[in-house]
Amino acid sequence: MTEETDTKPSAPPENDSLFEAPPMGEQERMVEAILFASAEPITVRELEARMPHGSDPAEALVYLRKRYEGRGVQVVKVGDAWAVRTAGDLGFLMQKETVETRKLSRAAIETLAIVAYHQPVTRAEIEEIRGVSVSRGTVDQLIEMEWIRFGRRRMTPGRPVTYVVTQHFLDHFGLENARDLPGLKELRAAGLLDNRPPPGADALPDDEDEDESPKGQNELFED
Amino acid sequence: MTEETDTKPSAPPENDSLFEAPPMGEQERMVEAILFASAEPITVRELEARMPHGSDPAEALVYLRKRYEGRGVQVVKVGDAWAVRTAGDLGFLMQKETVETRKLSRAAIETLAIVAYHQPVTRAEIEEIRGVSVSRGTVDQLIEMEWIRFGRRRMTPGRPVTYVVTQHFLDHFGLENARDLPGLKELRAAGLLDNRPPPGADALPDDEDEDESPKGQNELFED
Amino acid sequence: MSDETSTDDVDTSWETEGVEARLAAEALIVDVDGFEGPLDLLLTLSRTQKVDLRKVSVLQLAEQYLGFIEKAKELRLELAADYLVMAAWLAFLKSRLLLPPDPTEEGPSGEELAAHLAFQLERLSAMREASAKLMARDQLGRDFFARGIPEDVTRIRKVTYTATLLDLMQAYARIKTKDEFRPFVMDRENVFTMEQALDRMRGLIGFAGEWSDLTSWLPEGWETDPVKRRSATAATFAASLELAKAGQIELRQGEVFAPIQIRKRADGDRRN
Repeated sequence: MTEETDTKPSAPPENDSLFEAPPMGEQERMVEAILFASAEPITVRELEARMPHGSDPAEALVYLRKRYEGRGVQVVKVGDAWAVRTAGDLGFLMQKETVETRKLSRAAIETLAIVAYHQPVTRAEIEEIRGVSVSRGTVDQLIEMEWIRFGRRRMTPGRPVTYVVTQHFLDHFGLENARDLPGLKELRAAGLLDNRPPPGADALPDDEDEDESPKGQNELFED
Repeated sequence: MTEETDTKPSAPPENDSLFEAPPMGEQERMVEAILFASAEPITVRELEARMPHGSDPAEALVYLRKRYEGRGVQVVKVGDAWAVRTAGDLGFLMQKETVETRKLSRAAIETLAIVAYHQPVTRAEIEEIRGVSVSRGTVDQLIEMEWIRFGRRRMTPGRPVTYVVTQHFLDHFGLENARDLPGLKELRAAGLLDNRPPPGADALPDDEDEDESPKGQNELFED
Repeated sequence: MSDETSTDDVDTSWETEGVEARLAAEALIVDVDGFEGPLDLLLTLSRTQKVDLRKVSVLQLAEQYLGFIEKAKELRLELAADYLVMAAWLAFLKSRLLLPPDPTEEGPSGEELAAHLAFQLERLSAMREASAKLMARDQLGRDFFARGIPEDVTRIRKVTYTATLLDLMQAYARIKTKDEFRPFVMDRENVFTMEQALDRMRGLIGFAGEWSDLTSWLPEGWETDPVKRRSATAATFAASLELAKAGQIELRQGEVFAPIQIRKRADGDRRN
């Protein structure tokens, strides 16, 4: 017990107090400081070991917990240990939201275009039209954006699912109906089909989905 | 004020509450949560940015600081930022598992003190005060510990860089600002912080120094 | 001012200080590296005067310093240039302080120089005390602590993707253009690759013991169509070069533009 004098050199002169636990208010302060500074939740036993002899951290915790009721931080039990945590309703303060706008990838926009022009359309058909396989992520992304959704299953062998565009898609692109999309003739008239890509343009490695497309062409130049 | 409706589309029906900041008690909780959550001091500006529009964290801080008076943890001012720290008298409870401050050389400690008391101060001035050249490593170590940083260049020939202490320094030594350095007033009154050039030296650059000096001090509290 | 104090007197004064001071004095003499420069040494020496630094006798101090340097030289200690420069300067200062001022001489008086030195010593001493006070303060992570489990702000990055109707139409146009473009891709039907030629020749080479014309190795159905024939010939020729390089066949050509002939290598062991 004498070691207490070491840790508390400024102890009051009365001998008795040397062996008495600090007042409960003081113990509460101690628990508060330890819980705050500890890198991990702390058990009552650990509190006991660190506080002056005779302390009752369990009781101090009751008071401390009460003191933090309704405050911005809470004294919470984690397993059989204790920790200080942000009050649940203030969690939003711990987040900072940044919104970033990005252009859709070429694979996604092409897939979307095919769904829009050919709906309802199966994945196999999309692949056939694009000439490359469609990655799961591309379709998922469009579904997540609520631009395409599942349509009816096709009544062909395997009953494949089809994709159609959503009302959200129509709203976004200012269309009343997917049929309003300009046809090929109009696209050509608008100059959108005039530019025939030069031979080999497909081989541009800018699209991850594309690498299968120019297989035949690549083979020409292999070895 | 009408533009507020744009940013808060999901507001409650009463128009008034749209434009009102949360009650002060609530703001106090928010400041409490944010300060508790961070190991680093947080500026009022940063609090403002994270709290709902119209909040007054500076006022909330006054209440919060009072609330924690005498508690096991304290709301302390660090430069122009705020932090929660355990009360100094409870240090004995804490496990010293935290990395002990690296043993600093006498040269480093003296250099640190000179920067703190004389800031903004040039390397030449530090050398003049210590009467010995300052090794690159000493300054590097202090910069690496984030206790000193570069201040403004001195507007004297050669435009030497100056050093000032950081917020991190204030935080480490529990100082509200550099004016609270122990014995600063006495040293100033005794003229020991004056930049007194050796007799016979050109008096001109000294005048410019005096112009600069208060500016440098302000700089500390600006950012 | 005890102007007459000589270096010897300094020594005797040390002796009268008692064992502790004598030990310190010996340390002074032996351990020059223990000082952080001449100013530090001067500050230490000034303590033997046991007076307020403001009242320190600079002349006495100069003599103490010069005495120290002399001692160090006798002991053949290496002294850094700084210490010698200071010694020279103090010798100059001493002469200024002792001699009556020469009105024709420019520059600051001995008193001014001495006052500045005293100021420097006082300032250094003050900084030493300040740094001690600073380090004696409660320190973060030693006496007081930050939150042990900081809950840092999580940055939620929300990415919205966007596209315009024009993007959509251009994408569709691109795909459709690719459709029109397909005949070019179909060209691969008229292409016989070297890989194909190699496969074909590897299968047949075992039977080619005799010299045979390269043209006889063209795949069936590729000989007539000139486009196909050209491609197949090029591929077969390239493949035969590969096989020759691999040591599996031999090649020969009688003269320029004569038919190229190939046969399996005689030793045949290299077949795979």
